[in-house]
Parts: sequence; C-alpha cells; structure tokens
Amino acid sequence: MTGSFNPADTVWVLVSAGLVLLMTPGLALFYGGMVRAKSVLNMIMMSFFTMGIVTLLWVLYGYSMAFGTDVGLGLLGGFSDLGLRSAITSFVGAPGHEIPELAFVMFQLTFAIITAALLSGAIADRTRFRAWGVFVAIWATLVYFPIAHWAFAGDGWMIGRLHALDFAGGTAVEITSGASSLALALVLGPRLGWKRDPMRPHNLPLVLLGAGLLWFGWFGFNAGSALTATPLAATAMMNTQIATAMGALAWVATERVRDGHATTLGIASGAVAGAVAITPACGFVTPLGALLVGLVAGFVCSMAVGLKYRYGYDDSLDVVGVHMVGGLVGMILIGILATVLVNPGGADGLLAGGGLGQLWRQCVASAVTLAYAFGVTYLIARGVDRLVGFRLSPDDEMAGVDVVTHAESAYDFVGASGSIIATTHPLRGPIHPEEH
Amino acid sequence: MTGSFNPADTVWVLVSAGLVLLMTPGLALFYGGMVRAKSVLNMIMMSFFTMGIVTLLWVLYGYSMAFGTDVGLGLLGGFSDLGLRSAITSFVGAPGHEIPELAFVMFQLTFAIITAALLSGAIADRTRFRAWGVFVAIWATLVYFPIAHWAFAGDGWMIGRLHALDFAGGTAVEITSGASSLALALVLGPRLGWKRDPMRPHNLPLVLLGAGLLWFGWFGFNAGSALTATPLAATAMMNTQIATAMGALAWVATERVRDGHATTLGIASGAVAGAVAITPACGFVTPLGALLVGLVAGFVCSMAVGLKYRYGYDDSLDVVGVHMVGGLVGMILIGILATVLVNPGGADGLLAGGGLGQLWRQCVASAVTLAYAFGVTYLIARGVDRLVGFRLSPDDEMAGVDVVTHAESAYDFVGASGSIIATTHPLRGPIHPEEH
Amino acid sequence: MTGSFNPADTVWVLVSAGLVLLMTPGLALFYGGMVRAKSVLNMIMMSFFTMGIVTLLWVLYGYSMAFGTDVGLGLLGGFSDLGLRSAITSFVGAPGHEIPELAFVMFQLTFAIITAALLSGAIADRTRFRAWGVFVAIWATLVYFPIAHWAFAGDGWMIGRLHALDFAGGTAVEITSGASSLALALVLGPRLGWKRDPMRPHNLPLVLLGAGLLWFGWFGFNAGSALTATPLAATAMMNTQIATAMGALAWVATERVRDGHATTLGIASGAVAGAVAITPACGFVTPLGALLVGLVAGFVCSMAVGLKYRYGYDDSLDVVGVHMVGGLVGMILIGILATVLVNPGGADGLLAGGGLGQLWRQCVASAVTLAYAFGVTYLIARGVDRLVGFRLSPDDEMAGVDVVTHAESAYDFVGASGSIIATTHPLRGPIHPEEH
Amino acid sequence: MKLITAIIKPHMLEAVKSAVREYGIEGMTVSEASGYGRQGGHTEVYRGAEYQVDLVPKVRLELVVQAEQVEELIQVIADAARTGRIGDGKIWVIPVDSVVRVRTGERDTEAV
Amino acid sequence: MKLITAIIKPHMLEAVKSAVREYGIEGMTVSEASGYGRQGGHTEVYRGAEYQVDLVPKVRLELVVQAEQVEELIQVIADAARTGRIGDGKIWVIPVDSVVRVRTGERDTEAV
Amino acid sequence: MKLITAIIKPHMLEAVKSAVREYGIEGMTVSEASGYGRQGGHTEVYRGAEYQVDLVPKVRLELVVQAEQVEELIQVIADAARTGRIGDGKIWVIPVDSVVRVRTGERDTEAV
Ligand SMILES: Nc1ncnc2c1ncn2[C@@H]1O[C@H](COP(=O)(O)OP(=O)(O)O)[C@@H](O)[C@H]1O
Ligand SMILES: Nc1ncnc2c1ncn2[C@@H]1O[C@H](COP(=O)(O)OP(=O)(O)O)[C@@H](O)[C@H]1O
Ligand SMILES: Nc1ncnc2c1ncn2[C@@H]1O[C@H](COP(=O)(O)OP(=O)(O)O)[C@@H](O)[C@H]1O
Repeated sequence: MTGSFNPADTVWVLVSAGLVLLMTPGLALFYGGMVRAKSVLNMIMMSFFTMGIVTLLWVLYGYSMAFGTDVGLGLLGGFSDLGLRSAITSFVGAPGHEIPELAFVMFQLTFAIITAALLSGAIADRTRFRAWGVFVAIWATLVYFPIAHWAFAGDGWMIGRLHALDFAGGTAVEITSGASSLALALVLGPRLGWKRDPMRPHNLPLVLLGAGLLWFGWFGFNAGSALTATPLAATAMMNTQIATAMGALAWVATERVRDGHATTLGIASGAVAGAVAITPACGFVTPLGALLVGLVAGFVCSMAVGLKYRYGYDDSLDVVGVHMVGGLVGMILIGILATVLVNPGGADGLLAGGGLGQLWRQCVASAVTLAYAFGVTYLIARGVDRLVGFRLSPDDEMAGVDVVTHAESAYDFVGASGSIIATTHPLRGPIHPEEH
Repeated sequence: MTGSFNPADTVWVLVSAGLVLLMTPGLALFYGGMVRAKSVLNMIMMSFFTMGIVTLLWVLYGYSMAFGTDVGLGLLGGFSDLGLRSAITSFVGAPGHEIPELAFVMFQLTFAIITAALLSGAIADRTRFRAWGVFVAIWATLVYFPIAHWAFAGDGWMIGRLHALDFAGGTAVEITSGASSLALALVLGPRLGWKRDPMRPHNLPLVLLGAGLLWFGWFGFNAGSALTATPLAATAMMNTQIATAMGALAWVATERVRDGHATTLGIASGAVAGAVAITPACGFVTPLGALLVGLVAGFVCSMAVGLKYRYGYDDSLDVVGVHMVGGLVGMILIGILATVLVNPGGADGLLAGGGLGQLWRQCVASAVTLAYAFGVTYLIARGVDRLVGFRLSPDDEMAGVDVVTHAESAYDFVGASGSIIATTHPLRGPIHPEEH
Repeated sequence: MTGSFNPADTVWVLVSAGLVLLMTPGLALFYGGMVRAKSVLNMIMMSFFTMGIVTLLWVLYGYSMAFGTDVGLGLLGGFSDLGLRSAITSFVGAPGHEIPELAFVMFQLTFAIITAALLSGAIADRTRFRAWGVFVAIWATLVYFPIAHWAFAGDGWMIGRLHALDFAGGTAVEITSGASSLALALVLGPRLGWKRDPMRPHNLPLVLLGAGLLWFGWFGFNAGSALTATPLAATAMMNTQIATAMGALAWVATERVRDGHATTLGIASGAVAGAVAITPACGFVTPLGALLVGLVAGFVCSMAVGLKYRYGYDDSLDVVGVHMVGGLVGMILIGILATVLVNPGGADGLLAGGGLGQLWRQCVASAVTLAYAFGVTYLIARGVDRLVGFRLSPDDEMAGVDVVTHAESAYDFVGASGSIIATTHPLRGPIHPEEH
Repeated sequence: MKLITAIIKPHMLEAVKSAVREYGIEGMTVSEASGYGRQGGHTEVYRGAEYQVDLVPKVRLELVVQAEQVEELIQVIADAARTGRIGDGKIWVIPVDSVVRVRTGERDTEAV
Repeated sequence: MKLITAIIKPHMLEAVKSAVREYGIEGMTVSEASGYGRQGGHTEVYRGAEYQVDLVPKVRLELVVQAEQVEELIQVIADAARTGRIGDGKIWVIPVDSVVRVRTGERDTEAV
Repeated sequence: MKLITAIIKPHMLEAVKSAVREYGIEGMTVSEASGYGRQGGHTEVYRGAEYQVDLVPKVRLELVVQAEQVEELIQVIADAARTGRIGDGKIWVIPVDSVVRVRTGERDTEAV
C-alpha cells in the first residue's frame, strides 16, 4: 500500500477530482435556472441521476472499458479491471509522478459524469425520466467509455497512434457531448410551442451561480489533467482562466453590438464557451494563445447558438452551439497555436512553424469523434424512443414535468411575508436615528 | 517553525478542512430549502450561528477537551491546551506524516461545527433562537467534545481501547447528531399543524444546491480523515463517491416503487444517506463494499424517514432517519465488509473471515454513542427548555420565525418584471431573424 | 520546464488561486441578493464582467505593473513581463519554496479581480453598465496595480522599505476597495428614493450562500498568501476561521442589543467583517489574537455601517463600513497584537513588547493607501462621469437596470405550480399510511 | 347571480374551502392579496435600518353563486374564517349580470 | 359600463389577448389566480409523504368595457380560451358605475 | 356601499396609501397585477432570441366605501397616483350589496 507514489501529485489529482465532481451540481443549477419554473427539478434530476448511474457503471465496467488494457488498435479497453478490484493497490503515472490508481479512477469518473449530464441540456422540458435513465446508461457504455479510451488512455488510438493533442477532453467531453446532443435533439423534436411561446430562463441568479461553480471546477478539469503538480498544471490553470474570461468578454461584446444589450446569460455562456475551447488546448498554448482561443470561442459560439433557429432543431440549452462548436474551435486552434515551449510533450502548430501536420491530426480526431458520437447516439436514442418512449405526452409537457413525473413543485413562496406587496419605510438607521 | 512535517499531507489536510467548513453553509441551504418560506432564514441562521459559537468554544477549551492528553480511561481530553497556545508550534501525525497541529485543530473544528449544526434540522420552524444559542454551546461541551475524544483521539476509549473502526465519524458525527436530534425532537414536540398542514419544501433548487455542496465537501470529510495524501485517501474518496451515488440511486428506486415517483428531494436525501453510511467505513472497505454500503443505506434510510409519522416525533428534516440510521448502517457494515487488504490498520470483518469480533466492537461503539448522545442531550434540552423556553409562542410560530425573531423576510420578488404575468413572444433569433 | 520547484507548495498555491477565484462569483451572489429584484442581474454582471476585463489587463500589463522589476522607490513594477511571456518557464519564491511563476500570476490575478469587483457594492441599482466597464479598467490600472506592487511585491515600498506588515491584503484589497468605494459613492450620489423607499434585500438565502462561498474562498486568500504549505499557512487558516467566526458573533450580539434582533444579514456581514480584519493579520497573530481581531471588527463594523445615513453617502452595500473600516481595524491591531512567535518574518507589536514602531508603520501604510485610493478613484470616477455618464436616467433607474440595460428579468416564477396558492393536505407518510 | 368576495387570513383558507364545499359549492377562485387595516404589520431590520411593513398577507376568495345562497354562504364563510382576532377580514357581495362557463358556453345557473 | 372578469387557463392568455385586441379592446388588467373546481389538482410526494394540491393555476382578466360590447366580447373571449377540457374557466359580468383614467381624469367611455 | 378598484403604478402605492389614510379610510386590500394598455412593455433578449414582454407591473387596490365617499375618493386616489405619463392606470366603481366584517359579523357601514 505504501508503494512509490508522489504525494503532491496525489493531492493535486484528488483535489481536482473533487472540483470536477462539483461541476455536475453546478451544471444542474446552470441548466436548471435556464428552463421554465415548471421543469427546473427535472433538469436538476437528470444531472443528479447521472451522477448515480455513471458511478455505478464506472465501477462495474466503465473504467475498465476506458482504461483497461487495450483490446487492439486503440479502440477499447478490455475487461481487465471489472469492479475496480486491482485498482486498490496499484499506481499509475509517469515515473516519479505515480499516483494511487483509485485517485485516477476517481478523477476520470468525474469526467464521465459531467459529459453525460451535459446532454440533458438538449432535451429540456419534454423528456420522460425513465427514458433518460435507460438512455444515459447505454450512452455512457457505447459512446463515452470508448471515446474516453481513444482520447485519454495512453494506448488509445487518438493519443497513442494518431498523436492528436487533447489536453483535457476537447474530443471526449466537448465534441462528444455536443454531437450527441444534436442527435438527441433531432430524435426528440422541439418542445411544444417552441419559437412561439416564451421560454425565457426562470431564475438567472441560479444560472450565474452554476456558471461560477463551473468556472471554479474547470480548474480541476483542465489543470488537474496534468495529473502532476508541475509548471504544466500552472500553465493549464492560467490558460483556463484567461480563455474563460476572454470567452465571457467576447460573447457580451458580440451581443452588445448585435442585439444592443450585454446580458448576464451571455456572459455566463461566453465563460463556458471559452472554457470549453481551452479544454483541449490549455496544456499546449501560451497565455496569449489562450487569450485568442477564448476570444474566438466567445464570438463563434455566440453566433452558433442561433443556428438551431435556422435549422429547426431544439437544442434547448445550446449544448451544440457551445460545447460542440467550442470544442471544435479549441481542437483546431491547437493545430495553429500549439508550441513545444509550453509543453515538450506537445507539438508545434502552424504558427510555431510546425506546418499543417498537427492541424490535420486535430481535424481527424475531431471529425471521427463527432461522427461516432452523433451516429451512435442517434441510433441509441431512436432505440430508446421505440422501446420506452422518449417524450412526455403533450398534456404532461404542458402541465410541467416536475409535477407530473417527480410529483414536486420547485418553489412555494406563497404566504411568506416577503411575497406580499409591502410598502415599507425606513424608521431609523443605526447609531443616529435622529438623522433620518 | 520549520520543524519536520510533510508538506503534501499538510496541503491535503488544509484543503480538506476548507471543504468540510463549506459543508455547513451547504447544510444551511439544504435545510433552508426544505422548510417553509417563512422560516428559511432561521434555519440558515442556526447553522451560521453554530459556525461562530463552536469555533469560539473550540479555541477556548473544546480542542483541549477532545484532543488534550487523556484524563484517564479514554473518556476525555484534559485541559492541557486551552486557547491553542501550544498548538502554534507543534506537529501531530504518524512518523513521516506529521502536519502542523493547527492544521489538525482546524480540520477537527469543522467536524465539531457541522455535527452541531445538523441538530437544527430536527427542530425547524418552532425554536426560540436564544434557546438554540444556549443549547448548542452546552451540547458541544457535554456531548460532542467528549465523544470526539472517544472516537477521534488516539487515546480515546473507542479507538484506543475498544478498537472499534470508525474512519471519519460514523459515531461522533452521524450517530451522535441523529440520536441527539431524536432527543431534541421529543423535548420540543411537533410543529403546529404537523401531519395536517402542508409543510412542503419551499425551494428545492436550494436543497439540491446544498446537497451538491455537501457531496463536494464530504470528500474532505472522509478522504481528509486519512490525514495523509496516500492511497488510503484515494480509496476513501473513491468509496465516498461510490456510496453517495449508490445511496442516491437506491433511494429514488425505492420511492419509484413505493410512491410511484422518483423525486429530487429523494435523490438528494439518498446521496446524503449514502455518504453518511460510508463515513465510518470509507477507509476499510473495497469499492464493491462501498457500493453495497450505499445501496443498503439508501434503501434503509428511505424507509426510516417514515418512522416519525408512526411514532409521532416531529424530526422535521429527518436527522434521525438519515444520520442516526445511516450511521448505524455504516458502523455495522464495517463489521461485515471490512478487510485489511484496503487498510492494514483496519480489521477483517465477517465476510473477510474476521469472525464476529469486529462486528461486536462496532455495535458496542454505536450503542454507547447513541445512548450517551440521546441521554445527555435529552437532559440538556429539558434544562434549556425550563430555563429559557425552547419553543416559540404559537402565534409567533404561525407568523413565522423569520419575521418575528430575525425581523427579516427571506424574499421580496414583488414588482420585479419577472414576477408579473408576461406573455412574451420571440421576435427573432440571432443571426437569422427572418427565419422566425 | 522541470526546474527546481516545490510541488506541495505549488499545489497549495494552485488550490488557493481556485478558492479565491470562486470568491468573486460568491461576492456577486452576496451582493446580488442584497439589492432589489429589479437590479440583481446588474449587480452580478458587474462582478462577472470584472472577472473578464481584469484578467485581460493582468495578462497584457497588469501583472507586470504589479510584480515586474521595480521602476524605483518601490512605487511601481516595470513593463518587463508584458503578455506573461517570460512567466511560462520561470519560478518564484523563497529558496526551497519555489513555485511556477504562472501559479503566482494566477493567484495574484484572483486578488485583483475581487478587489475591483468589491467596488460595485457601493453603486448598486443606479450605474450605467458601460461606465462601469470603462471605470473598472482604468481603476485597475491606476489604483490597484500600483498598490498591489506596494503591498505584495518584495520590492514594493510598503513591504520592502516601510516594513509594514500586511499578510494578505488589508491595504491593497480591503482599504483600497473601501476607500475607492467611498469616492465612487460620493461621485454617483444616492439612489433615487434613498432613505425613503424600501430597499430591503430581495433574496437573503442568496446573500447567505454568497457569504458561505466567501468564507470558504477566504482560506485560499489568507492561508494561500503564505505561498507555502507550511505551519504558517495552517496558522493563517486557523486565524481566518477564528476571526470570521468572532466577527459573526460580535455583529449579531451588537444588533441583538441595539436593534433587538439578531439577523441573518448581520451574521453574514459580521463574518465578512471578521475575515476582512484578519486578512492583513492572519500570519502575524496568535489564535487568541485572531479572536480579538474578529470581535473588534464585528463590533466596529456593525456600528460603522450606520455612518452613511449620518453623512449622507449612499454606499449601498456597505463596502466602506465593512472593508475600509475592517481593513483599518486589522492593520492597526497588527501593531498591537503581532508576535514573532507566530511568524519570525513578522514583528512584535505593542503587547509583545515591540513598542510603538510597528503600530506607526501600520498606520502609515493604511493612511497612504486610503488617501491614494480615495483620491485617484475620485478623479477617475469624475472623469468617467463626464465622458460616459455614470448614472442611469431616473426613468431607467426606476424601471430597473436589469430590464433596461441587460434586457433580462432575473426571475419568472409565474405559472409554476408552486407559485399558486395551494392548500395541500398530507395523504399518507411512507410505510405506515394508516397511521395518519 | 352574485359575486361574493372574501378577504381572509391565509391559514384559514383550508377551513373555509372545506366549509364551502360542505355547503355544496363546488367552485371558486383564489388569489393572493395584502391587507391594510386595523391589524398592524411588522418591523424588519437590515444592518440596523428599520423598516415598517404595514401590509399583511391575505387570501382573496371569489365565488359566483345564486342570489338566494348569498346570505347562508356569508354565514358559512364568516364562521369558518373567524379567529376572533383583528384582521379576520371582510366579505362583500356584488350583483352579477351573467356568468358563462367557457368550456360549454352555458349561462348563469348552469355555468357555476 | 361593465366589468368583464374572465378566469382562464394560463397558457391560453396569449390567444385571448390577441383575440381581444383584434376585437378592438386596447386595455385590460391581468393577474394570477388559483382555481378550485371540477378540474382536479395533483399529488406531490416529499420523502414519502403525499400531499394533495387541489388548486390549479389560473389567470384572471379584467376588462372594463361598454355595455353594448359585452355579449360580443364574452363570445370572443370564450372562443379564444376554449380547449374543450374541464377547467377552461368562467366569465362573469358586473355592472360598473363609472370609470376614470387616472392620468387625465377622463370618465367612462373616454376612460377606457 | 361601493367598491372602488384602482389600478396604479407600483411605485405610487405608498403615496396613494398615505392620501387615502389622510382622507380617513382605514382599510383596503392590495394585490399584484399586470397591465396591458397604451403603455408599452419592454424587450428582453436571451442568447440572441428577443422576446416582447407586453404587460407591465401594476398594483390593484380595492376599497369598499360608503356611496357618498366615492367621488371624493376617486379624486384623492387619482391625484395621488398621477404622474402624468401613460400607464397611470384606471379607477372603477362597482355597486356593493352588502359588506360583512368577519370577526364581528357587523354589516355595511359598521363593517368597514
Ligand atoms: N374598506 C376596505 N375595503 C377593502 N378591504 C378592506 C377594507 N377594510 C379592510 N379591508 C381588508 O380586510 C382586512 C382586515 O381588516 P382589519 O381592519 O385589519 O381587521 P378587521 O376586519 O378584523 O377589523 C384588511 O387586511 C384588508 O385586506
Ligand atoms: N362558482 C365559482 N365562482 C368563481 N369561480 C369559479 C366558480 N366555479 C369555478 N370557478 C373558476 O373556474 C375554473 C374552472 O372551473 P371548473 O369547474 O374546474 O371547470 P369548468 O368551468 O370547465 O367546468 C375554476 O378553476 C375556478 O377558478
Ligand atoms: N379596459 C380596461 N379594463 C381594465 N383595465 C384596463 C383597461 N384599460 C387599461 N387598463 C389598465 O390600466 C392600465 C393603464 O392603461 P394605459 O392604457 O396603459 O394607460 P392610460 O390609462 O394612462 O391611458 C393598464 O396597464 C391596465 O392595467
């Protein structure tokens, strides 16, 4: 049990795992605040349920499928570590940077959870909860676990053979969730009254709270992906902060010009877009590179979220426009901005004189991920729809999934003294009442 | 000042202390969302006040009572470190894993705070705030500090003599808070209109936010209790995640079958139940063991919260059903599932061939804790009730403790444009307005 | 890249940076809950925008202005590290405690962000958002970056020449934000209807959530300022907890006596006041010293927030009363309570036999900071007001800045089943329905 | 037809609803209101600044009924809503020209 | 003048508003209400404890109009608000003595 | 007896309340409402999608008073609620058959 391991790296990975875990409740609130008050609980429930079911699958076979010994060609991990039996006493990591394997298992689990939870944003307000439960289990098994192997396992084809660069999951997390969401949105079809009825966020402070927790947790996501407490982790963290901030600025600047108003939903969305785009890139680009990544992501994503109106898919909370598009932005910009000055284990992109090679590898990795995730998710969603029925009945959708499915109301402010009309007038301030 | 200490372990304990401290505001929101809108502030106030008063007592004499040199028989720490004078420059921990004593003092303080704050859940809506203030100070002194000595100090009787296993406070935190809550609920009696009037949660997103913060903080609670950045910490963290997730799944599965609906309050409650049960066990069982602990806890606790209706005690927010019962589940399952493969400092339980010995020790430790906490709390509560009066007047209780006691209203949404009925219709989406 | 650095210290600083970053969303909610429902989004927006713009400036030139090689007399850092080019591969810190420079850049960035964001509290409800954007960029450049050099850079005059003690920013963060807020409040003038119309907090649970996040993040702020994972960090963390808790207790005790009610807004305010005051002192005083600092700060600040009514400046959310006054309390008490027993790099204050020397240095540092921040901010604010117009039109202010400027409503609870009047009656509890 | 409007204390709603149902009325409309009257409000304090809140939470009931039921219903409602304390509320009766059930278009007596 | 009060389903508000505007009425007052009637409520469950919520969300419209518009408007509103399901709501009409526009002090016909 | 209903701008409530109290009326019932009328609404934008919100926040006052007070009270309320801008609101008066004070059962003039 006291084999050779690096205690500082171990702390860093454990802390990072905690931070990433927190992102899913953060996402639940971020999403929950954006839907109407009659389905906020369902939105949160989809995330929390995902925390449960994906953990179960991960322990049983998911970790093994993603990180077990490769079955060949870098396509899938084998079933060598079912039930995490051997992980208790072993270590993983580069020489001198070994950490307890369970720390790595835990860290990677939190990625699996949030990737799956992200999908719920595409299908707000109209999903039968039991269908979500079945879907997410199959989806994690057939879509996420394999792609995680490609992108995160040393012997996965994307990293080990293609030599694409993806520091923290631009493919496995962002493009995967975005492309899968597109498939889901297409299978489920738009919400009743979409484009006609008001569907504005019911609780924006909740959205901003969620965004704050996501921002915080993303440091674990990105800098934790260094898996070591080294300058690389510091660079990844700094770059994450920069791109997130720039995404926020670029989004609100865009909407200030385009719509005439800088919005809080916009600044939150832009922050997420920036963080998404820097996810694959944070360990390969300079701070000024990260600045550019964030700016591009904020602008491009703020435009991309309008595509759904044009093409008629109701990706309700813009998983496609933010995560798929943002992930693509980041993956591609690596091919342009990466430099080995930042990370000797990386590569030089176009601007650093590395030619088009890395850019090509980035595109291949992105395209394969996108195609696989979209295709398989589409088939799974169709299957689940046929077997279980993916959509609520129109009546239930109108009444609201919270009450119908979960038998709960999110809020009950009635009768509290603050909910009445109250003309109040200050009587006195402290200390010097006579001054009033 | 630069004595011999392990810096990685120090970081881990400091971070963990921060995480556990965050649990109490998390608990405040978790509890606050569950009560009616007219008493949410009082609920939150009880937690925050506890953060204040327990910190004061801890500095003055609490740490000394819990971790000062044993006065004999492992019953209580002495008054050797009043005011934390000597802790500034000393170190504690196993050889090679020493940490600054103040890191340990801080870490343990956060346990004292949350244990005391947990009790407020039993007495929602009806408690005189001044009585809570007096009660919690006496309770920490007479109930928590001694039991913390038994369970957490190396020379406490439970660990040092009985050799019961309790990794992170199944006895001192969970059973203690649950049993004390039962006593409190009995002394105060049920809320006016209990079982008759609607008492549904007024803000479930707040509850789920609280649950998310608790989940996050629990990693510090459990994995931090390793006090070292070792594989044991990783195991404890992984097990915490697994059991929490399984508790969540088991609870909603139970209510889906029993009540016909999976609820967000249920999934939050199940997560807490799973985390409670794994608290004592996380450093002694395998991941598959943790899976079982979580499932059992989720199921048993989801049934146990109904007992109050049967036996007529208004444990308003189910501290008994979740913490006492969950703590017992965890303590007992250690006796069955523990294995020295996970922790050489632990023991083998029944299934690992260790016989009934450990199970017996677990039961003794649990029973003594339960009896002591219940009995002494009952006496303190009776005393406080007699001296200060524990309950609000019926009129004040009806009007709502927030306004009456704290002279505040939790919410004032009146007049905000979002609080009006607003039929809105989308004019145009971004980029392609004409498409609408 | 793998130069000599201390991995544990690196982890600690990275984690601390994450914690401090989280404080700004926490502040956004803390502030947002305190204003009326019609301007909560604007309040949050000011903080999030600050996260964006200050990050940008920091990368471009801010870090260099604060921590670049001193241009002379300790007044300002030079422009030696624009764009963070050299920081990627270098290390900073005492021998044996080097950390990657980007970790330090990141850590210090989070201080710059929150200090700027704090100012928004003084000008709630009435500020043109574009003016805030312009103002905060100029303010960071002319006020914060220089003062950060004075107080945090080894060659800054305050630390390097005057030898004032300020562990984590009592001058650069607290007094600076407070004094600047006073200037801002004077330039903008009071809200329409101030002292006449009701301006009570619209969402106190949000305020308390924000306070909880601030409390949590403050550990990174203060203990992280040790920049090493040493006993000094542990002491700083313990002292932060103690003073925060004591501030909370002292504030509610004061208002219980003065106003007759202990309030949740009071306990949150007191916690912040205590944390503010211990910020400069946490690495120099004993736990009992911290206890005193917290008590004094809680009492003094709870009185100081009434001064605005007397002198007629509408410092809406009491940045002056809490941060300026609290910062002064902490700075001055260092001169009285500091002891080299806690920190050999510190000094002995009055009570430790150090005479009046240190007290004098504390007063000089505080006074210069206060005067510079107030004066320069006043000029900037006047300039921005003239060029851009700092205040909303009266009509816009009445209608609410959220809708007018950001084209958003914070909440829309209408039509959710929980927002209706609902008499509910329990049908049955679980397990034993017949018991009801 | 007549419209009975009753302003009552929120926590008496359940009792009044039961009483009305028992009397044989199967429909009514309920809404939130705030009352200003003899019953005082309360004081709130935020960072030492005191506010006087002089409105108190009330519930408004509206029942369209036949004219001959009015007197009895007033009694039923008043009895159920009474606590004997100041602020129990008011009931007033207004003449109604006609009532329509939206679903069917039925009028007056058939409509309620 | 007459006061038309209509209790309708919340999601029919947009349709009714359009219909009324088309008819030529340019003003009305809208508020939230809860309805009790034939249309049932729903059940909620919290930690196994079931609650019956027997009020359903409604919207109340108030329109002060000229007496001769009443019959047509009832038709317009009822048609727009009808889904054919139980709970579509009620419309009732009350005589109004006089109406004033606050801004100008105009009365009755000029006031609406 | 008469029922005066006034729809006013929310921030004029305090002024109207004072004026009414000064006139000698000691009770009224207040509720939230949304107004649709000449006064426009506002636009909101969420991720580039614009919404037109065409209702504006209003407050509804209800006062049951003696018939002879009506004209004066209309004046008092209108004067206090007037800003001179579009959207100041309406006041209408409805005949009331009878009023009851729940607490005592008193009727009509004694009830208010
Ligand atoms: N003249 C009035 N017109 C309309 N509503 C009134 C009037 N007077 C009182 N009310 C309503 O009745 C409620 C109870 O009145 P109040 O004077 O407090 O007590 P009580 O009716 O018991 O004497 C008030 O809160 C208000 O909602
Ligand atoms: N007697 C009544 N007085 C006032 N409002 C009523 C009355 N009866 C019904 N309502 C209102 O009309 C709504 C619809 O009535 P309901 O009986 O559910 O359906 P329907 O009118 O289609 O038969 C109710 O929710 C309630 O708001
Ligand atoms: N016909 C009506 N019936 C009922 N309420 C009305 C009517 N017309 C207007 N209102 C109410 O009066 C308010 C003010 O009316 P509006 O036309 O905007 O301004 P003004 O009365 O100053 O001309 C509206 O918001 C609405 O609440």
